Amino acid sequence: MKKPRLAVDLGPNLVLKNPVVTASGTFGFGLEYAPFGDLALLGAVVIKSVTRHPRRGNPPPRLVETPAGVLNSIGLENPGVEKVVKEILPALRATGEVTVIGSVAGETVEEYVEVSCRLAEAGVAALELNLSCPNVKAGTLFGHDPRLAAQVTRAVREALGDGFPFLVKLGVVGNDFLAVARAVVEAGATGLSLINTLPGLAVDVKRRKLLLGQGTGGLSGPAIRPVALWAVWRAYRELRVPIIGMGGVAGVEDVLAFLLCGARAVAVGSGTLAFPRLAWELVEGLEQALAKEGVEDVRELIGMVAGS
Amino acid sequence: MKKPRLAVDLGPNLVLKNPVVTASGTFGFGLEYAPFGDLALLGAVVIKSVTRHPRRGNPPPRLVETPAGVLNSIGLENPGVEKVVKEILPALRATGEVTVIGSVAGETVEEYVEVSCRLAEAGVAALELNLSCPNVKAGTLFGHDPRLAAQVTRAVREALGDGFPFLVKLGVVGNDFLAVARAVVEAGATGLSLINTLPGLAVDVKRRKLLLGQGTGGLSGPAIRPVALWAVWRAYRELRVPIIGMGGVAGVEDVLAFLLCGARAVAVGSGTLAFPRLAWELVEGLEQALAKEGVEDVRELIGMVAGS
Amino acid sequence: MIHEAEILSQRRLAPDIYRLELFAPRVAEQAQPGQFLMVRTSISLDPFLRRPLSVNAVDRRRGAVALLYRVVGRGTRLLAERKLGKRLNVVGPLGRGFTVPLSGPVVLVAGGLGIAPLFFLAEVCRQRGNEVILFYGARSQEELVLRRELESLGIKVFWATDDGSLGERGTVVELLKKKGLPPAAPVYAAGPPPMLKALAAALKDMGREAEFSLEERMGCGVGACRGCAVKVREGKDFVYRRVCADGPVFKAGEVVWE
Amino acid sequence: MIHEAEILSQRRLAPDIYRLELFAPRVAEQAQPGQFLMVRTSISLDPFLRRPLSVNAVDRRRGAVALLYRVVGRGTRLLAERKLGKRLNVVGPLGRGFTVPLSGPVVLVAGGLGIAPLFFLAEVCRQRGNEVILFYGARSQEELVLRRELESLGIKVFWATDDGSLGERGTVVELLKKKGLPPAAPVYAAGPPPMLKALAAALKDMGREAEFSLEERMGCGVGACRGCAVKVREGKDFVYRRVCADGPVFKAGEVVWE
Ligand SMILES: Cc1cc2nc3c(=O)[nH]c(=O)nc-3n(C[C@H](O)[C@H](O)[C@H](O)COP(=O)(O)OP(=O)(O)OC[C@H]3O[C@@H](n4cnc5c(N)ncnc54)[C@H](O)[C@@H]3O)c2cc1C
Ligand SMILES: Cc1cc2nc3c(=O)[nH]c(=O)nc-3n(C[C@H](O)[C@H](O)[C@H](O)COP(=O)(O)OP(=O)(O)OC[C@H]3O[C@@H](n4cnc5c(N)ncnc54)[C@H](O)[C@@H]3O)c2cc1C
Ligand SMILES: Cc1cc2nc3c(=O)[nH]c(=O)nc-3n(C[C@H](O)[C@H](O)[C@H](O)COP(=O)(O)O)c2cc1C
Ligand SMILES: Cc1cc2nc3c(=O)[nH]c(=O)nc-3n(C[C@H](O)[C@H](O)[C@H](O)COP(=O)(O)O)c2cc1C
Ligand code: FES
Ligand code: FES
Repeated sequence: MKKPRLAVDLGPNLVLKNPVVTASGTFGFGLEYAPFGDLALLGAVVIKSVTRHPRRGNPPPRLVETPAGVLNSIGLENPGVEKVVKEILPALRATGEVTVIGSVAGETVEEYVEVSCRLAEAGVAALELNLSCPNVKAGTLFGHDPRLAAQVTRAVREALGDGFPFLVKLGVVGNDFLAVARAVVEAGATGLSLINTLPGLAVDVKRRKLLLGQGTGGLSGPAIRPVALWAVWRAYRELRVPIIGMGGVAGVEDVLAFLLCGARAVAVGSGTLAFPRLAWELVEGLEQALAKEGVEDVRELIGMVAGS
Repeated sequence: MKKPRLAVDLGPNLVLKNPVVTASGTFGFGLEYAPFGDLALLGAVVIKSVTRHPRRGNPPPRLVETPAGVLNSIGLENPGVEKVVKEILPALRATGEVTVIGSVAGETVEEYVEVSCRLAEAGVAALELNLSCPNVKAGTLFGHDPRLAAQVTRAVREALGDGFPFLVKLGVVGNDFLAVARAVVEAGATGLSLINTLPGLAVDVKRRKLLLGQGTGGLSGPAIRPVALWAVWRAYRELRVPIIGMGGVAGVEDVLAFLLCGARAVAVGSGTLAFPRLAWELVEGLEQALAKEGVEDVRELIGMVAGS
Repeated sequence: MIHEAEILSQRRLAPDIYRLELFAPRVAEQAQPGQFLMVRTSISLDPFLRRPLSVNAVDRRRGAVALLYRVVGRGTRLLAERKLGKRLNVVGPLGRGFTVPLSGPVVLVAGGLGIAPLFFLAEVCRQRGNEVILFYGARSQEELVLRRELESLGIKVFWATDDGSLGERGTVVELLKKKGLPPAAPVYAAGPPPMLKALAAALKDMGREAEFSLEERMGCGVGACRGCAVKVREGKDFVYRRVCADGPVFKAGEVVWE
Repeated sequence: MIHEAEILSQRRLAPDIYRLELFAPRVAEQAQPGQFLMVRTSISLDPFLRRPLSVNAVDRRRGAVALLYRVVGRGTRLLAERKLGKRLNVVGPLGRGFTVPLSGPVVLVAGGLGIAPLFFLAEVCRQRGNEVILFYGARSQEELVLRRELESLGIKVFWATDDGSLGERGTVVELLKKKGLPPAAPVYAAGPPPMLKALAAALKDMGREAEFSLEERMGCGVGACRGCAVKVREGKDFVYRRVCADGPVFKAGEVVWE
C-alpha cells in the first residue's frame, strides 16, 4: 500500500508535514510533552498564548470538569515574550526539527504588533492571533468587533510584511463571528483558527458561589465538538480560507470530520489532557485511515463533506 | 420541618407553583408524558413551538447523540395553531389543572402575532416567542438582529395588550445576545428564556456527508450546561428581568445552579429524553434540598450566586 | 412505565450478539410482539440517550423479559458489560406492535438482528395456533442465533447466509423469492434497511402487503420529541411519522424508501 | 510514562475507601514518595479528565503499585467498580516528591486520605533507617486504614479520631500540639486543606518548617495546562505554582492559604 501524503499548506508560506497540530494552551510550550513523543513528528506545535509582559494568571480553581468537557480560566499565564524568545523557543528547537506556531495575546493593538514581531523574528513558522480569550478582561474585546479585529489584523500584517503567515483565532459565542472572520481576512489574515472555548461557568451550589476562582471560564472538549464543526463548515463555505479547526478532537474520526468540513489542519486541545499521546496517535491513525480508504493525499478530503 | 415555599413569579401576571417547567420541543404537547406523572404538579408545561400552518419538519435523521449531548434538527414539526387550539390544548386541560405556556415560532412578524393571539385566546398562561430555532431557514433571523427582535416583540406586545406575560427565547451563538435581550425587554417582553440549542453539526465520515438530514442542527444536553449558566448569569446581571433558564439540566444541583445564577424558573429539556420522570423528580428533589438547607422560600436563591 | 429491572442472565450467543434477561413482570405482562424498551446503558452522562431494543421474548410466569442485541457502539458495549444481579433502567413496553390474524399461516422474514422482535412474534403466533413460516438470514451460520429455540417452536424455518455456511447462500429476500409465499398469508419483517427495501420491492412485485418493523435514531421513545421521523406516503404527497409512537411497525407499502 | 496496568487486586478498606494494586513495574521502579499517577477512570468521554492519585506503596519485586482512594465522586466511583484482571490506563509517576534527610527522625502528619502518600514515605524512611513518628487522624476508627501495615513498619503512631473511637478524640493537629515534636525532625504532611492550614499555623508558632503535599483540580498533570495553580509567596508578592509539576510537595511556609 502506498503511503498517503499527509502534508498540507496553510497559505503560500506555511507547509505542515501533516495536519495534526496542538491547540494553544493545552500543550504548554511543547517541552512539557517532549517526554511523550517526538515533537518534530507533529504538524506543528502551537504554543501557549504569549503577552508582552509575564502574566501570572487567574486565581484558583482554574479548571473544572463538566459533562464531556473542561471549563478553564487560566487567564493567559505565561512568562512574557522576552523569556519565551530567549529561553523557551531555543529549548524547544533543541529537541529537534519542530514546526512552531506562536500564539499572541494582548490588550492593545501595539501589544499584538510587538509580540507578533518578536516571535516572528525568533523564527516561528507562523502566528496565531488570539482575539478570543474569554478569561481575561480585554480577551474578547477585539474578537467581538469586526472593526477592531480588522484594525489589529491590519497592524500586524503591516508590521510582519506581506508573506508571513498568520491566522486569527475566534470564538463563536456573543459575536457575529462570520462578520469578524470576514473582516480579518480582508484585513490581511492568512486564515482562521476556529474555535476558541465557549464562555461558561460552573456553580458551587453548596457555597452559593461561582466555582472558578475568576468566576467565568471557557468550555472545551468533546462537549463542544458539534459547535466547532459547524463553525468551521460555515466559515469554509463563506470564505474558503485556510482554517485550523479545533474543538473536542478525541479520535481519528474527529480529525477526518474537521477536514471534511473545510479545515486544512486540526488542533488537539483538551484531548491531550486526557490522552497525553493523542496528537501523535492521530498522526498515525490518520495515515492508517487514509491508506485504508485508498486516499492518496489528505488534501482530497478538505471541505469535501456533502450536504444533506 | 416546614415545607419550603416553591412558588415563583415570572412577572406580575404569571405565578408558577414551582420553578420546574418543561423545555419546548422536548416534552411534546405534554400529553405524551401524561403516562409518567401528573402534569399539574409541574411548574408549567411549555409546549412544542407552534406555527400558523402545520409543518411536517425536516428529513431524517433528525437526531444524533453527541458527547453528553443531543444534536437535533426536528425543523419545528407541529400540527399548526388551529389544531393545537382546537384539539390539543383542550385534551391537555382535560388531564387536570395544568399550567400551559405556549411557544410560538414564525417566519414573519404577522405570523408571530397571529399565533400568539390564537394561543393567548385559547387560555395559555403565558407565551414564549422562539426567536432562535437553528433548524429552519428563518429560525434565527429575528433572534440575531436587535432591531428585528424588538420589532416582533413590540408587535406581539401590542396585540396581546399590556398585562399578558410573554418571554423571548434566544440563542447565544453568532449574535450579540445581550444586545438582542436588551432590545426585546425594552420592546415589552416580560422576560427571557435562555438558552436555545447551540448550532452544531455531525459528520458521517464514512459517507463524507453531514449526518443530519437537514445538514446542521442544534446542540442541547449536559454538554452545553456551562454555557447556559453563563448566559443566564450575564443576562440577569445586566437586565434583572424574569428568566427561564435551561440547558443541560439533569439533576437538582443543576436546578439550584440556574436559580442561583438568576433564573426564576428552570426548564428541563433533553434530560427528559433520558429520564422521562425527570421534571417531577426535580420538583420533589428541589423541595427536599431546600428543606435540608433550611431555605424557606425558593425565591431566596434567585440570583444569589457570589462571584469569585 | 419505568422499571429498575434486575438482570437475570446475560449470554453471549455469537461474537457480537448477546441475550439479556430482565426481571420485569409488568413488561412481561403487557408487551406485544413488535414493541420495544428504551434502555439506559450507562450510569454517566455519556452516552446520554437511552437505546431502543425490541422485546425478544417474555416469560410471564417468571416475570422475565429477554432482549437480543448486537454490540455496534458504545451503548450496546456498555450493556454487554452489565453484570448479573445489577439493575437496568428500562422504559416500556413502547410502540405499536404487529397485527396478527386470529388464525391461518403467517410468514416472518428476519434479517440479522431482525430476529429480535420476530422471535417473540413467532412464539405468540404459535401459542395462538397460527402456522408460522420463518425466513431467516444472516451473514454466517454463527450469526443465525436462537436456532434451537426456533426449532423447538415447531415452525418451518428457511435459513440463508451470505457465506452459505448454513442454509441457502445469499440473502433472505432472494431465498424468499425462490421459495415463494403461501397464498394470502400475511408477511412480517424486520432487519436492516437495505434488506427491508429489497423485500418491499419483491413483495410489491408479488402484490403482497406486509408489516415491517423499522428503526430510526430515537430521542424520547414516547412520541414527544419528533426525532424518529420516517417518511410515509399520504396520497401523492408524504408525511413524517414517528417510529416510536406511530410504529415501529408500519405497512411496507406506505414507507417511502430513500 | 503511559501504562496499561493490570489490576492485581482491589480491596475495600472502609465504607468509602479502597486500595487498588496495579502491575506497573516501571512505575514501581521509579516512583518516589509524594509522586502521583494520573488515572483514567472511565472508558467513555464522561468523566473526561484523568484523576490524580498518590502512589501509596510500591513492591519492586512484584512490579506492583498500590493506590489508596476515597470514593468522592464519579471518577472514583467508576474506579471502585473496576474489576480484577482488567487494565487501567495510568500516566506517571509524576510530580516532585518529598525530600528526606539521610538519617534522623522524621515526623509525618496524615489527615484522612493524606495517609496515601505518607504511608509510602514511611516505608521508604524505614528502609533507609530514619526513625518515623506518625500522627494520623480521621473521622473515626474505621477510616484509620492500613493500621496493621503501619504497625508492622515499626514506627511510632499517634492516632486521632473526630469521634474518639480510636486514639485521641479531636484533630490530628490538636494531638500534635499536645504531644509536641522531637527537636529538629523534619515534618511531612498531607490531608484536607483545612487541616493543612491549621497545621501550617501550628508549625509556624513552633518555628518549624515542613513539606506539605497539596491537592488541586488537575488537567494535564504534567505542567502544561496551568490548571492546578497554588498561590506561593515570593518576597512581598506572590506567584502561582503548578501543583502537578512544581509540587505536589511544597514547603509549608511558602504556601499562601486563602
Ligand atoms: C424500535 C427499535 C428496536 C430495536 N431493536 C433492536 C434489537 O432488538 N436488537 C438490536 O441489536 N438492535 C435493535 N435496535 C437498534 C439499536 O437500538 C441500536 O443498535 C443501538 O441503539 C445502538 O446503540 P450503540 O450505542 O451501541 O451504538 P451507537 O454508538 O449509538 O451507534 C453505532 C453505530 O450505529 C449507528 N446507529 C445507531 N443507532 C442507529 C439507528 N437507530 N439508525 C441508524 N443508525 C444507527 C450509529 O450512527 C453508529 O454508526 C432497535 C432500534 C429501534 C429503533
Ligand atoms: C497530587 C494529588 C494526589 C492525590 N492523591 C489522592 C489519593 O491518593 N487518594 C485519594 O483518595 N485522593 C487523592 N487525591 C484527590 C483525588 O484526585 C480526588 O478525590 C479525585 O480526583 C476525585 O475524583 P471524582 O471523580 O471521584 O470526584 P469528582 O466528581 O471530580 O468530585 C467530587 C467532589 O470533590 C471535589 N473535587 C474533586 N477534585 C478536587 C480537587 N482536586 N480539589 C478540590 N476539590 C475537588 C469536586 O468539586 C466535588 O465536590 C489527590 C489529588 C491530587 C491533586
Ligand atoms: C486549559 C486550556 C488553556 C487554553 N489556553 C489557551 C490559550 O492560551 N490561547 C488560546 O488561543 N487558546 C487557549 N485554549 C483554547 C484551546 O486552544 C482550544 O481553542 C479550545 O480548547 C478548543 O479545543 P479543544 O476542545 O480540543 O480543547 C485553552 C484551552 C484549555 C482547555
Ligand atoms: C428534540 C428537541 C426539540 C426542540 N424543539 C424546540 C422547539 O420546538 N422550540 C424551542 O423553543 N426549543 C426547542 N428545543 C430547545 C429546547 O427547548 C432547549 O432550549 C434546549 O434543548 C436546551 O435545553 P436542554 O439542554 O435541557 O435540552 C428543542 C430541543 C430538543 C432537544
Ligand atoms: S423518539 Fe421522540 S418522537 Fe420518537
Ligand atoms: S494540571 Fe496541567 S499544569 Fe498542572
